Amino acid sequence: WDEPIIFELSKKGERGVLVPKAEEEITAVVGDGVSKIPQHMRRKKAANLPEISQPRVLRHYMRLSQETLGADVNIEIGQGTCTVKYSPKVNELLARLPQITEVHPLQDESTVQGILEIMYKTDLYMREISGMDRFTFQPSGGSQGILTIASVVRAYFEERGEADKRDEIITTIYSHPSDAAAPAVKGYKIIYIHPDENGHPDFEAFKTVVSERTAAFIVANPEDTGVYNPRIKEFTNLVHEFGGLCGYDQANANGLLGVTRAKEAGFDMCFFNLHKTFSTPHGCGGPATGATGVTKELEKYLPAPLIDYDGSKYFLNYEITNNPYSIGKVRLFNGVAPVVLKAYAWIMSLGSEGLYEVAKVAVLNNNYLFKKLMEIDCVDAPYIKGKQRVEQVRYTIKKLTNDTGITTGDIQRRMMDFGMHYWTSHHPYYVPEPITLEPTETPSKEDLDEYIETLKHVFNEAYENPEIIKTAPHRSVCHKIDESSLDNPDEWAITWRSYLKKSKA
Amino acid sequence: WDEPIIFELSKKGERGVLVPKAEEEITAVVGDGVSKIPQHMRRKKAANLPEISQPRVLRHYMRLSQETLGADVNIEIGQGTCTVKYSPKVNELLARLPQITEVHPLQDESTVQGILEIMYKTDLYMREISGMDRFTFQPSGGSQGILTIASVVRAYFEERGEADKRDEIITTIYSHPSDAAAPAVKGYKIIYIHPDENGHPDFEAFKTVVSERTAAFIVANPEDTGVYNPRIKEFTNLVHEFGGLCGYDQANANGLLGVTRAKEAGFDMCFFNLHKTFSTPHGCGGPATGATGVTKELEKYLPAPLIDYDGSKYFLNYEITNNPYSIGKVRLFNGVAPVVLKAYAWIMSLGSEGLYEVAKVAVLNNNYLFKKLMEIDCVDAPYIKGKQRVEQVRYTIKKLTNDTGITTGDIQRRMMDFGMHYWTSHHPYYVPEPITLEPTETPSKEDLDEYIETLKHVFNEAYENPEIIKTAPHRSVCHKIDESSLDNPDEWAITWRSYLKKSKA
Amino acid sequence: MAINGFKNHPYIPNSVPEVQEEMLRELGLNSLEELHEEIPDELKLKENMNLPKAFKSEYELRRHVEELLSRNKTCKENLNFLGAGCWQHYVPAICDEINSRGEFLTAYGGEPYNDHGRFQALFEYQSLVAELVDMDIVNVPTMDWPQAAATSVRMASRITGRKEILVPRAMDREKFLIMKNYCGPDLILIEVDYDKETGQLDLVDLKNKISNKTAAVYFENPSFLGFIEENGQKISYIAHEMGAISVVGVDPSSLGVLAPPSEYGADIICGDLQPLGMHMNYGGGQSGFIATRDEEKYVMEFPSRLFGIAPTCVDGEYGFGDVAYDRTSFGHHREHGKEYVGTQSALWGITAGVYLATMGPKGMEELGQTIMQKSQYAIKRLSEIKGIKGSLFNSISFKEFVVDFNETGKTVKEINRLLMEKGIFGGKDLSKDFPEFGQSALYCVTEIHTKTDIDKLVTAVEQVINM
Amino acid sequence: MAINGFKNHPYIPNSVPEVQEEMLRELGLNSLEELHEEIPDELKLKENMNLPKAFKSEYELRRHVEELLSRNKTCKENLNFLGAGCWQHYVPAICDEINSRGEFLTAYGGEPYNDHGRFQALFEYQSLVAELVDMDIVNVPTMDWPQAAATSVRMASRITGRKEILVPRAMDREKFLIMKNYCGPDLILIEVDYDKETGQLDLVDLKNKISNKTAAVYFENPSFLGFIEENGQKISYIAHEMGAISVVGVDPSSLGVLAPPSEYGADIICGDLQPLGMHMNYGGGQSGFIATRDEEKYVMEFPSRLFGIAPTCVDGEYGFGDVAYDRTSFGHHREHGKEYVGTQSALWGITAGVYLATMGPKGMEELGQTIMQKSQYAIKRLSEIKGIKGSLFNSISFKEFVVDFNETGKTVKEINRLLMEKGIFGGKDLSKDFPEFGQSALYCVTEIHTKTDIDKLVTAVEQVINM
Repeated sequence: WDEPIIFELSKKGERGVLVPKAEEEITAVVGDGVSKIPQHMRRKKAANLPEISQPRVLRHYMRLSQETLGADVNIEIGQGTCTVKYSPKVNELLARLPQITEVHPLQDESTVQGILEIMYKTDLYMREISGMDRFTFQPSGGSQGILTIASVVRAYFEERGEADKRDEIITTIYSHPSDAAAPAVKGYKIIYIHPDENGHPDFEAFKTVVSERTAAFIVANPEDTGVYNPRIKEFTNLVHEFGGLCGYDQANANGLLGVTRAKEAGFDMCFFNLHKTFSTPHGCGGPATGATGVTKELEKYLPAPLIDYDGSKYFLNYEITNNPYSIGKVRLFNGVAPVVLKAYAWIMSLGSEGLYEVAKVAVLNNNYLFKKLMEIDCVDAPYIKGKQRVEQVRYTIKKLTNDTGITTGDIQRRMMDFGMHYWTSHHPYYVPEPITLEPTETPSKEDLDEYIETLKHVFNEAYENPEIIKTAPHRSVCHKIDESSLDNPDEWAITWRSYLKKSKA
Repeated sequence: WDEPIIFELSKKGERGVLVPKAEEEITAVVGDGVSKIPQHMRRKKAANLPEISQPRVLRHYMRLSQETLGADVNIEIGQGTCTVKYSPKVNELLARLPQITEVHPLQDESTVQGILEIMYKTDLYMREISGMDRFTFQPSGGSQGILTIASVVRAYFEERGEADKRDEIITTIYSHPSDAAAPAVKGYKIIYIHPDENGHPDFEAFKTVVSERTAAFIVANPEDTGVYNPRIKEFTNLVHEFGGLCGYDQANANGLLGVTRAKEAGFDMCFFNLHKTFSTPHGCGGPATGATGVTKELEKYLPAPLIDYDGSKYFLNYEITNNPYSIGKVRLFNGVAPVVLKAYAWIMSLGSEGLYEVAKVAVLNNNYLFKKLMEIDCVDAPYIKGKQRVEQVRYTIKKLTNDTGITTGDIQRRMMDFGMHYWTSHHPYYVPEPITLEPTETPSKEDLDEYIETLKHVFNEAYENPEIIKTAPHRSVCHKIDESSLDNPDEWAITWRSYLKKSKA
Repeated sequence: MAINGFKNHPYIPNSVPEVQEEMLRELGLNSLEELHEEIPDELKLKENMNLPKAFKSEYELRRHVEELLSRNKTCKENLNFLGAGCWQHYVPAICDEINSRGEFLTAYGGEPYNDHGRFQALFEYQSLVAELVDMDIVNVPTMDWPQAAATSVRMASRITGRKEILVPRAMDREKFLIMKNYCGPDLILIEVDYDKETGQLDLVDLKNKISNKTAAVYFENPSFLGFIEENGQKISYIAHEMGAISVVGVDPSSLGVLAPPSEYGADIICGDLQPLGMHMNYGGGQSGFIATRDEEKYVMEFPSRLFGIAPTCVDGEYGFGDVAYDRTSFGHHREHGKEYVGTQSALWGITAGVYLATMGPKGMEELGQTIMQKSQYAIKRLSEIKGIKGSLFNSISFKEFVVDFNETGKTVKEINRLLMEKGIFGGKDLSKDFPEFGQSALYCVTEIHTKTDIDKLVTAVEQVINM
Repeated sequence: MAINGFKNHPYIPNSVPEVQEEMLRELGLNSLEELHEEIPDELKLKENMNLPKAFKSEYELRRHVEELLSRNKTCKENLNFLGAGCWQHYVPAICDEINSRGEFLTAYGGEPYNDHGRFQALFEYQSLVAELVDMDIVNVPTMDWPQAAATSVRMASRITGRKEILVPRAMDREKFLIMKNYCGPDLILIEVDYDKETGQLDLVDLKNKISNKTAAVYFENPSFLGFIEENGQKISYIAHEMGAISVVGVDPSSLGVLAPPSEYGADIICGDLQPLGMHMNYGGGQSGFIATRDEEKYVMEFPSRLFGIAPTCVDGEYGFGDVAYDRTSFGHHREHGKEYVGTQSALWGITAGVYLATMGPKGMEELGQTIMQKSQYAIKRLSEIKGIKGSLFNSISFKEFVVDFNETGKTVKEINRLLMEKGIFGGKDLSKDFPEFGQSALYCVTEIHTKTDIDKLVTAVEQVINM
């Protein structure tokens, strides 16, 4: 498809859908309704929205959807750290029932017992999976989960009168950028721990920074490298010795389900991205849920309400958090209920044995991929040589770049020609010319092999026909983009109206 | 995508979905259930179905769907006679409600009042649209509608004791092939009327064949050429004079809604394809409905039951057809209810003014396209030069073939490279090198212009770069097919197992 | 009086008056009324048709239809035991996902290039059903099972040049009527009696009625009354002895556990795909299939489209196309082709393919076993009720069975009315079609019924017969 | 004790034991237990987690969840007048069609090449909302309106270098708490009182509280209590005079008839997309947007992703990409970027785009008008009931309004309970958050309410207050 921008489809007079009008009897009673708007508050010129018939709007978005490489159509391996797995269709059907879509969040509790039970039970399951004592589903993304954790940290120390003193949060460079950025919003100074030669957070360096100023240690484990820090308990113990709290970034806990838990590793808090580990679809980037769990001691700081059961009915509990130190609220109402519903259905379709199988197969798939890729001459992966990774690996193709000048970004574009995702890394690139791959439990061995063969083919091209890579993509939806305008205020165009102004100028 | 055949995806042990098992208590009572099957009636070897995980099955069919050019993604002009128009999404949502999908056809009438009312009302509307007196929705396709008409014809003459004598049915060469083929199944001899120089069925020829042997005249008007026969009343009158019946093929009535009706033209019966004129989606070729209407006199011959209303409730009426001459039944239960529901919703979204607008715009679009294409040197359309067509036109590009050797079949393949449908004609090709185009009311002027420009471009290629057309398609899902095996019993392969056998041999 | 149109309608881009004027100008016309000039005035309507006013918004339309549909009671809110040609099975979510994809939903008659996916999906459906029935040829689906059966026996008639068709007396009356209408006037259906004890086809009567005029013997497995027809091999043998063709109708949901008819001599197999992933849809989910061996004499008698796989000019690439297109009425021969072809139920074919690919061999086997266990359990429990025979016949049932209420002194009609008040849809009343059974009903139990559901039925039946 | 896995699970292709063995062999391992060797034994679980048994079939799972959900009562079966941040509007079918397309539903972080469609759809959403609010910059959506408002005032704080934010006292308490948590500890929210008669922001109080420490004045239109804030221009003027930024929160469903805040001085506009095509989803349909002028100082303060259009190496082809990526926490600066970015609610952004493209200018205008007429009608009819004031304030309402029940002698809680028995969900009880109103409730009337619905409410209210 060579689909225009939607404004280019506009034809004066066309309608996409008709809107109900007030009945004549109503008009007879109240008039046209809009004359009562104070003149200066009335819209003078209709919004410059396009005018398009319904079949054309549909065709436009159908085509755009076909130009989007969702997990439903694609072998998802190339989105390391994102845990893009199969989102079962039955869960979608359930989440589209009017008993969830047509429910208002402020309805009386007696009219929402179904969804409250689902949220309550999911809380119980999350507790078992993590060892924490209470979850909130308000945070509607992983980063908001981290913000919630950072907010709880602050509340905890406010109650203790230590909020001003405890102004540091420690994380690692291979944890997610939001583990630093979200606490920074809450006013924390961020201290990074770099890896030691094995890729583990450097414990010696850690010891030098943990202090009475440490509010919390927030970390992923395994980190983006797929390396698990086996000494994690020593880290959390040390923080606790100094009176700090420990928050576990389990956005991606896919390799650990039923194998190990936040509690045993000494964490006071953790969060799970239901849209990663628990299979709810990513929706191009949300809506989502960063289910956040805490120990009993920290429960009172959570945003209200929590969901509870009194033996006969489920209810919104405002009591537990009814104290001046509760963080109040992080998102309207009680989060994204359909996402919780889908995660509930997923758990119920797997049980503890299935979750364990998920973790084992995710790790099996990853180590299989790891082994096969390491057999390729130009691929390497820093740290713990010869040992296992958990659910993902950050590779480097520095050798290929040195040999050919082709960068990981070039390879990325070329992979699109084969309909494959391929992700490099968060910035900055601590690992040079990185690739981050995470197969999850969804691909079959054949899928893994196909992905490996494609990578090999492209690496080979880099040596034998580098031009085809430099000018890639050739068979994707569009060709190589000139990104120069995107950082130039005089040229960037974030909306069509802005594009028209600037391209005319 | 380069998607394998589904059997190639099989991996022993994989499951796509789990099936409920009998509870242990049941097994305790009845055992394994299958041991009771007489040994020789028990399946010995599991069916050789593929074993595939759910995500892979989904990915497979998602990809195949993307390789299918439905009306939702495509400008539908090139499927003349098929009336491929917009199928509103709201109607789909309605038809997916459990109040229709989860209803059994043998439920007590009191539990299906909703769908009965919809079917009854749709019958009333069809009566108004056609002038007939009663419709049945049992026929589940246009051809089954014709079969129903032919069956009614036979029943009518059986009651009159004339069944043996009345053994001829007259149709025209530009009516749908089923207008001949379905009556032939009912034992009728088919007599064709050819067009006169204007493309109208030749009245002089007609007069010579109508006789006491004429059971019925079954015809489309306009025919595939888009030419309307203005003397139609003379034709039907003549048949009536000889005691025959007249059946109107209104599968495609899109250009006539609210403009003219079967009744006024003297027909005793007609049928509408709800999946054409009334917008229900074609579903790759059904399920569908060929709503068949008859005059009061013929009502008693219809298949049972009819749907009626007694003033307080809707019910299945078996009385009217409770006579030895009723044709009994043509399809299980009462046809394809969701299709009737969608047609009902479509009518209710348009009303009489909307249906009239549909017809007028369909004819406007067609005549606009007609005029623009006739301006192209190599395009012609036989018959009534300079006059209007109704909803479609059968063109010829004989000149182009003479000039370049490129046939309409070649052009068809090349059009696929531009993501466009293009249909030639039913067989045999009475019009040489035919193209049959029907824009309906759905395309905008821009869509029509785009289609015209694409045709022009390809015609131009035929003169300037014929090779690219002969070897087309180049950018479609697959390349030019070697069709030679398809008519060879030693090579054709209608199933994968058969393909494996023959390709090994 | 003038006729009005509906301007600026969302479904009709060119209902915008300014655009219409522009296009009319291009045609040299002044108004829409000047279109249709070929239609004589006396045939033209002079005013708008008398139809209800259109809803002026999608919202109002939807609310209206939803309100109407809310008057239907579903088999989800109620407990349903109706079968008899339309069966309540579980439809995996993936089936609905695929058949509601706009591309499949709105495709029609494209060519093997732009509709490659449609061709492949239907070719795969053919291939999957072929494995289930163990035959090499399967057609693009017909309307329903009766249509498939009617065409099957017409095929047999053309192959043998004979005109008589033997069918079981114990078959669905609706199906019989459809076949009768479709086969008439030239083919004659002759009914073969059943054994009163077992319900099985009466082989003596069969032998009496078969002759060298017999084109085909048609029978079903499981039978309409639900039991396994055990004499398939014998029936086929009798047919073949007389030069007739053995046509077997089959419920595909049984084929995970029952032998495919090809193992007991069937030459043509037909049946309904509805159990394979189609909702009941008030009868809108039916879809018939026909299967034969890969022999030219059979293949050339199919009226249906048959999609075949074929090479393309690129090595190793698959293409698809119509096999022996000219057999069909779409070919050059029109009414001299085989019967006729047209829009039938392709989307259900694709869906059945998705279903079979998802279920796999193991799923179909388990399905069959579950159904047999649950229906046997229901028969057993119902039989425990005084006055009720859980199964009228002593043959083994698959998923349906005839419950004999004669000794309760109540009619099935009464019983069903009382059950309905308890939220249960009882089995199909057989008293009209099979008066010889007295008050009996055809019950259907599938994998969707839990033990609790069956127990609920049993309790309710016990209550209502004692009311 | 060993931990068991779930073999041959449909969601996990490689749960097939034979495949696992093959892959383990490749790794030189003997069993799955040998994976996770990097995790110390003392951290490992020794037995299966204590969770309910998995459902052994999709059917049982579905039946279970449907049974649970059936305990919810919907706003379709009942008549709903709750709004207060989540509103019941009509969702055109096309919105659901597009956002349930598997490709959009399951896409995530692809690049502008393979996810060209995602980028374009979100760029178009930005562009469409931009027209509605008449601004040049709109972001990829945030979680909800409060998040958008919180980020807007943080942007204002960074731009001005100031720390105080003025907000209306008459705002949603939930929103206030979210903003407070997000802005703390460094930003302070200061509440500005409202006029007791009109509910409008008290300009005197505003002038008293504004100072050169004020980073932003935040207000809403329509206000949380539903009326049109008429002094937008004056408020912005007061803010600008003091060097503060004017931030306006807006309900986009009003913008077909109300002036966009950019016309009365707003520098940053924020709001919720939920009215534009999202179902209520028990609160799961929220999605926040932020809009500004195209000035570098604003653009560079967005934490969100901003998709821009860009040329490709093929002439005339559109490509897309991230504008000023390095501002975000995904860029090189991490916590020194602007706040943070992550998964928020992109699918609702795409949906809002579909909604606006479908509605068009005319649709949005009619929507606004219909809502105003219907809500005015409801106010008028309610006011006719003795003891009830249809609107506590004498300002003009858009779709919500405060109904004053004080003179009925009944609490809102009682009234709502009685209404619920009649199948009506009454408005949000304001007695806790706005004790000064006594027994008042916030009612919401939209285009989905027919005259009959409103009349039904009026009749029911009259009945219950006299019970």
